[in-house]
Amino acid sequence: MAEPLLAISDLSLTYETPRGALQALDGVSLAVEAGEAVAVVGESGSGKSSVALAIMGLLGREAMLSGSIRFEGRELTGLDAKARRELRGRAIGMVFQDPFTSLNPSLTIGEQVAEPLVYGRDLRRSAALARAIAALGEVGLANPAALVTAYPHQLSGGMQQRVLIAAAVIAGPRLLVLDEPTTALDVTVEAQILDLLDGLRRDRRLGMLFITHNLGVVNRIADRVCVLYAGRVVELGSREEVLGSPAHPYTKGLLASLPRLSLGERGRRIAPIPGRFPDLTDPPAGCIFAPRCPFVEERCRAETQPLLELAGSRAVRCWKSGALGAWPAPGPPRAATHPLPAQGSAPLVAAQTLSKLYQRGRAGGGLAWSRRLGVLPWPRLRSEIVRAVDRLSLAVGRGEVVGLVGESGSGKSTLGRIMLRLVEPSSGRILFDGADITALPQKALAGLRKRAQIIFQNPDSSLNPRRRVGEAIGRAVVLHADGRVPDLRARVERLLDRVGLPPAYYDRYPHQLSGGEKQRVGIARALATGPRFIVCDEPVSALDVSVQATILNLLGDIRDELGVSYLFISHDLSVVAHIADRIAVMYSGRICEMGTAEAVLAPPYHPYTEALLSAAPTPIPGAQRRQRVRLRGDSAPAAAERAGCPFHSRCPRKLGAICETMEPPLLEPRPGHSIACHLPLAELARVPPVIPAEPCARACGGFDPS
Amino acid sequence: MAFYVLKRLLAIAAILAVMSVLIFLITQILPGNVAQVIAGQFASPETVAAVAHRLGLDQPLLVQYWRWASGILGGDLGVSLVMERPVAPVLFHALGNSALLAALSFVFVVLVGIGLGILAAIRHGGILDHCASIFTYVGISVPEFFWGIVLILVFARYLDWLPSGGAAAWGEGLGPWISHLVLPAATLTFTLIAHVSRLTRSSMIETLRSQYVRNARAKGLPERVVLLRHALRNALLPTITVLAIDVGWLIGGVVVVEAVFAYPGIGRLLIFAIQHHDLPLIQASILVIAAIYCLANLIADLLYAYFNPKIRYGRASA
Amino acid sequence: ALAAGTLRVAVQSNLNTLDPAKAKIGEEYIVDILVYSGLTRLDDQGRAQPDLAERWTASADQKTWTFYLRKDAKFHNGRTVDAEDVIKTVQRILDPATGSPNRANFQIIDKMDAVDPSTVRFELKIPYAGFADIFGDRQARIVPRDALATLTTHPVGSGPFMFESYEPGNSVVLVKNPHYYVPGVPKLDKVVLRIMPEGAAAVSALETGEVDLLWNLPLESIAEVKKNPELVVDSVPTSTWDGLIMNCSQKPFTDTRVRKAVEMAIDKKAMVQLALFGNGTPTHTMIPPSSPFYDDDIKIGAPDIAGAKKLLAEAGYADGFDITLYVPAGRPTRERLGLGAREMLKPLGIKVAIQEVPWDKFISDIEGKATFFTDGFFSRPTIDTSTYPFFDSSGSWNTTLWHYKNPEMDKLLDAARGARSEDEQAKLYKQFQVLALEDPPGVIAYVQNHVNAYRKNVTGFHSSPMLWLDLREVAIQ
Amino acid sequence: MAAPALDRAPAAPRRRRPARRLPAALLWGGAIIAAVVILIALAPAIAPYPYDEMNILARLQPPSAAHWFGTDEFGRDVLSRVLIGGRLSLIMGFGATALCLALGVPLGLLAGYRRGRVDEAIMRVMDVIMSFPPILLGLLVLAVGTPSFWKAVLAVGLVYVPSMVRLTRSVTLNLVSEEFIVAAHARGEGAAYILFSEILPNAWPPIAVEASLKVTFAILLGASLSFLGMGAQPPSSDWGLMISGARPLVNSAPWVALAPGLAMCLTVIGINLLGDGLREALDPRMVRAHRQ
Ligand SMILES: Nc1ncnc2c1ncn2[C@@H]1O[C@H](COP(=O)(O)OP(=O)(O)OP(=O)(O)O)[C@@H](O)[C@H]1O
Ligand SMILES: Nc1ncnc2c1ncn2[C@@H]1O[C@H](COP(=O)(O)OP(=O)(O)OP(=O)(O)O)[C@@H](O)[C@H]1O
Ligand SMILES: [Mg+2]
Ligand SMILES: [Mg+2]
Repeated sequence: MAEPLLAISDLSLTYETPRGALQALDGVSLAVEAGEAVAVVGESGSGKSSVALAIMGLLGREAMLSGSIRFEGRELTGLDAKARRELRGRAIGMVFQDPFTSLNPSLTIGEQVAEPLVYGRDLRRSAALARAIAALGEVGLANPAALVTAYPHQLSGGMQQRVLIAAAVIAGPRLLVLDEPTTALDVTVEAQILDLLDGLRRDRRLGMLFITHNLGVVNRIADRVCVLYAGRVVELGSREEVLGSPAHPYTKGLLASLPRLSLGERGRRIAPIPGRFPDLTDPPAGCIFAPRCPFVEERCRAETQPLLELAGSRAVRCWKSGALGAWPAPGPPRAATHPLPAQGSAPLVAAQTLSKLYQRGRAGGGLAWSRRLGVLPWPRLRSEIVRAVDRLSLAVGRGEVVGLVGESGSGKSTLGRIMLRLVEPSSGRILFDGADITALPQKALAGLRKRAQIIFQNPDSSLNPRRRVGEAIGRAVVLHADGRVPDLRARVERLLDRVGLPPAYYDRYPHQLSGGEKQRVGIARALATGPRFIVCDEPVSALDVSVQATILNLLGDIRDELGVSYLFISHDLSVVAHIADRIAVMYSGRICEMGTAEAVLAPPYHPYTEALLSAAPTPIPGAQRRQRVRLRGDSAPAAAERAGCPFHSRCPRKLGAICETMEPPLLEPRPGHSIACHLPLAELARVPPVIPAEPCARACGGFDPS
Repeated sequence: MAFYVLKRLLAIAAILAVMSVLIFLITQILPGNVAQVIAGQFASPETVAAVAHRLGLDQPLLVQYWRWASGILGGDLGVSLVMERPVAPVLFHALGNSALLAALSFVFVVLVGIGLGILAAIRHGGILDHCASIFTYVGISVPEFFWGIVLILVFARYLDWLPSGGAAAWGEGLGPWISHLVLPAATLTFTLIAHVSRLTRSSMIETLRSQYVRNARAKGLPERVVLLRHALRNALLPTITVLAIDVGWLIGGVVVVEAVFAYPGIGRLLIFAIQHHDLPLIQASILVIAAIYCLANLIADLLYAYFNPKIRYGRASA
Repeated sequence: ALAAGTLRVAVQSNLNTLDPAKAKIGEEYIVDILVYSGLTRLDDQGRAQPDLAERWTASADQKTWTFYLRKDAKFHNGRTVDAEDVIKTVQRILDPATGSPNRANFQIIDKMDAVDPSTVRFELKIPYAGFADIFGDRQARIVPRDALATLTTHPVGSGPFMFESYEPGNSVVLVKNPHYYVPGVPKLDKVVLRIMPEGAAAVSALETGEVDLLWNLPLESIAEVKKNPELVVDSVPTSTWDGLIMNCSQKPFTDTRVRKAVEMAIDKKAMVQLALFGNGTPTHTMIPPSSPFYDDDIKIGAPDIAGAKKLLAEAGYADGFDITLYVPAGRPTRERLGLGAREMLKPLGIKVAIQEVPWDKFISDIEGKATFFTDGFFSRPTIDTSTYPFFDSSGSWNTTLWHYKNPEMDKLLDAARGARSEDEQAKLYKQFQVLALEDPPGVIAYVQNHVNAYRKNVTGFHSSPMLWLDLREVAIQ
Repeated sequence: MAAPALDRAPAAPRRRRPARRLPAALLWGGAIIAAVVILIALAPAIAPYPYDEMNILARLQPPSAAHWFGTDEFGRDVLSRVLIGGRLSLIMGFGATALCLALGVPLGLLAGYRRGRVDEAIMRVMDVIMSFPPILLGLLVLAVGTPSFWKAVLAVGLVYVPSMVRLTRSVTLNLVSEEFIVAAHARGEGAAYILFSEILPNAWPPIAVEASLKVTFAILLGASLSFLGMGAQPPSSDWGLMISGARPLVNSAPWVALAPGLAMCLTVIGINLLGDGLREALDPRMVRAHRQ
């Protein structure tokens, strides 16, 4: 057999850390053929990036590598710096996760794309720039000639990621290493990038090592899949094999942790992988997954597991992989102690024609004179107005979960914060429990603060790093108690218990917690005032799937038990579909579709909803999927004054001038379901459903290995 | 961009106007009295009064301020009360000298400070890094007048390479000029370098850890290009602000070094003015120094914008 | 790269003004003496010698003085110096708005007139024997009446050197006056005064030959410079004195015994070492030991602590007292004097706290107002101008210094002023010294030496007790 | 009401939390400063001679067993003077820095937190102050009334307020958008609490570094003011004044300047190490960087 393009064998990597040697990779072997896409998946910390950096030779001095990495038959480990550099870009290209930080903010796009040619291929600058323009065109960027003089911050995330891809492939590499290239992007943009990569792979016969934690993305792009856990390959096989009939308990767990974009799933608890990622400076003996494995036996704890070759190219690191049952179901949903209120009763919180305008300096400047103190002419720079929220109305009923989805920058967070009066609206009214709180002075908001709380996306920035967990939660209790709280500690410990943390966490600092634990503290903090309403601003977006599942379960339980209402913000439709009673789809400050979850997930769709649904990746191989709806451009144009439908510039079903000039009417296919669109209802209703009508039965519990 | 500059210039004008009032008030509060200084230790009150009258110091404050301010607006900086010569030529001569000294020191600081900072960052944690820190610590830990004397002793007295002080006359040519500037500039460099090099070091370390530097390496760029083109550009941003403050200081705040090296700069002139209560001279010099400081900051902000395209036009929200 | 006949002189301080009538510091006097001439010139013994005035006569009652100008003296602008210039000069000094420190000396003039272009006559209000001497003083330089407007920016005089340029803070450049009325003088083509405030830098400049002459060598460096064979150190005793001023109108110094006790406790010999590094001479009053009027009979011995204690006890201060001694900032000698006094007064139980005060504030708030401070004065040209203003109860400087009132002293000084013969004058000034020690207004500790250093190739230079820098005979090899 | 066991976070892992290693810089800096402070505090007891005792016969003696650092031009023991004089230098350094922290940090917090007009007003005033060169500002402050050491401390402290305000403001600006601040708002915390209990503790690391530099600069600016005749009053002396006074002797009796110079060097290095170390120790992210 010919030597594969990339062959990694028995790669081990340890990092020197202040706490001792950290075994990040342990005996990793995998191969990539030319023209083949191999996905590496695993949760955070499993060593995915380390593999990529080892291939590129970009590991720091603290890393110690053993084993072999062969590229086109040539050994890469031990190459000197110069030889390595010559391979980078020209033979092996790499694209990093975060386009926002991977481009140099102070160099133009053109220079950054052309660079590998100038310094690697000794091309003249002008020639390299011409090639850069061509390359930018190839990755699907409109008007590449104008782009070369732009700076990164003038581009949207999707465009930046394309630029990075263009720069990675411009010097003609044979292998492309992609480290979570779409994680930071919106689903619609992600889908575009995936299409682009797929095209490149086919056109250039590129080998691709595609790193991701998103099994849906794997399903869309990979030929073969390598599942990594704690630095060990636990399962290796073709996409259909691994996703369709996972052999390793860890893979099963990953798949079971995913909330599904299907109706039958709603309200069910998800089955996450229990336990927590091992400390790699002190890994457990035996099978490294044993402490979290529901199928564990004595033998698992005693013996380290070798990678067992199965049929074909398949391999799995579990001695009893052939005899595993389904991933255990999490049990039936709890009976809600607070039943859902009847539709039509007075909502708890209501936003009425809310707007929020932000001023932003306008590129290109411009000067306007205003008068200060009546006479003094005062120059000020012209700025453009961003309508973060635009005449939007939304109500959240008692005990109801309203999901809010939309792409980045559509104004979701702003809306959530306005409803808590954390951001002052520019116009409109907010009613809380029937009372108008729009104009209340901050001092008079104590009542609202007690009854309405917020949970944030970023577990790192949402806790004060210098404050013990107990203090952070206790402060909220104290603030809203009348007088002293004698049993403060006990109350905080009860709250900790409510979110599933042991009382000892009272004395911990945030940096001593894992991401999921921090999020639990954030939830406990929000619960401390006994709120009726919580704005959940992307509470699970930053978490690994299995942690995400536990948090979703927790939030569901809390709702059922306490009857709290949520405004649940997320860009991930499957998450929203899982937890929300009603869903509002937001685009550029406006709501384009709203209704019960069932109604929104089924036709008729607003064209944007349809696009979102069709772009959402699902991990079910071979599932019947409609062709993806392609949007033009990749972000909403930020026009200062706009008329008509905000979506018209990207809408694939744009009718014509009417969409640009006329505000779309509200269609009501059924009571409580509204769509803002010029297209007639009948037309919208003709669209076939995006999600298979019959939810995949196997998705509910687990997978049979049959 | 042009409008931004215009706006900033207007703001500077406003600051200077406020300062002119402030300076005027401060100089009035200052104890002591120029008439007394001029008339001397043992002048009779009658003499002092007569001198004050001759200088117009007995007029109401508002009148004095108006006379002074209108003069300045008309481009007339007034006449030094003590030296009895027009302020403008004296001031601008001194300013010219200061600017030269500042320019040379600035070049030294930029070259050595930034260079050291980069080296220390690249060899972060190594011997070179520690040496650079020690060097900078020692530089800032002893007053500049001490270094001044030491440099004079070594380079002027024992080695006799450079003059001990003073400034060359305008007509003597470049060589003497530079030679007079080297020692004071080196002294200033010594005391300024710590700030610049440590800042450069830390921001360089941070930049070298950034994603885009890693990305540049992944593109196969030579290390030199990665360092200079990708990292340095961004790492210099915080340094620029500090350098602007240093420029302001170099122009007006180097009194001590000017005194040690007998260098006729604006700092010494101002001290002279303060000590003799020469109001027009104090006022004009402080105003000029403040103007330069503000301009230096403006330039720094523009440079900042140049190196950081993100804020190129975007300062409007302030 | 300078011309052979150029002398480069380092001086310490910036010049405030180029107007001779307003000159107050040594560096300004240097320019005065080089650019201007006076009617008379004082020799090293302080006696008036002819300069612009060829000769002069006084009436028998010493009240009418006539000066005859030489006819070949020209200002640098080419105009002959005449009697009107002299009158204008004196009028300027007398105008209070000019603020000349010399005004007091000329206030004895009643009338003056130009008899002819080269003769000028003064009528005095009182008989004054030293009238010709005060024309040798530093502010009494004759200025051209038609160039007064530019005196401060471009001085024009009739002296041996012509002003060329002044860059404040840096240098003064003077060039030879080819039409100077003394033939063969000056020898130098050019004089550059470099302003170098930092002593160590100035010494280094002298050692490396960047300057040829260092005026007023810092005392700390004298010993070191003497070791250098390339350099000559030239020292001359002066009557420039430093002292501890006790305000006689404020407690505790209202009591003569307290002042006397302080005087007795100060070890003047040690003080010369301490403050001047030995470059000076202890003295009783401002009359220096080099003066013919000095009283050698009063010995300066060791301090008398026991006697001083007794006096203090009599005055009611057996345990001493606490007091603040103000010293001017930037005058290291006077600061050392203060520190020395602080130590020497300890045995008496007087606890001295030292407070430095910036010079301008020292002038306005301390002199004549504080209880206890250090001060000092340049040599005055005549014995009368150095004593009378300080000790006479109506003396112009007494009231801005120590508020001393002793009727006996007043009588003595008036008598000395009008004395007809030198012998009589000498006798009276000896009595003055005894009295000044009996009832001291302060402690005049020493008179300083004036020390210059120059390079071997400078010839014809000698230091002047007046601190002047007389460069007329100086040449450079 | 407990959630099913599966959802539970694992019990707290063994309390084998890695002992936070103190940064070496902190230890070294702390040790140096502690030594300096102790020596100086004990100076009256351990100084071999009274700091103001003169001995004309023993003036300008080179270092010897009797006088470890020689004697000065008054015959005073240099070592004793350095020990005693250190007190003023340290008071100048730490006092002025304390003052500039006390004024600058609250102003900066306020400007960064309130933004808008308050910010504009504060920053414009700071601009005006900043556009005076520090030494002149010091001189101007000192020129009002008689100079004294405490006024010099005050003047030096004031000089450095604007830069402290700037720094604090920019740190605050970064912090106010953090989500934990929004959370504090959402709980209804008052501005004072948010500023001093939420923002300030997180703003400390850069402020600590800046403050350590300020201590150095304050000592030096104090020395320059002394050089120009305002500051400590003789015979007491701070290090700057001692060096300044010894300038004419640098060639003939270098030890007089050397001893205070060394003391100053040591202190400054100690302070800067301490500052660097503090930043490291105070920054929880330094620990967080190594994920569990
Ligand atoms: N430079 C380093 N020094 C020490 N430990 C490191 C270093 N880089 C990574 N690690 C550790 O090595 C392990 C694997 O890291 P790696 O970044 O490869 O994981 P990953 O799978 O890419 O995670 P993520 O999904 O969060 O990017 C982690 O436990 C991480 O903490
Ligand atoms: N303080 C602000 N000043 C100016 N513009 C702002 C501000 N906050 C938000 N915006 C703008 O308002 C719009 C909506 O922002 P918002 O954060 O509400 O979006 P989002 O839907 O939550 O996005 P994401 O998914 O990225 O969190 C964006 O265009 C954003 O740039
Ligand atoms: Mg990674
Ligand atoms: Mg958001």
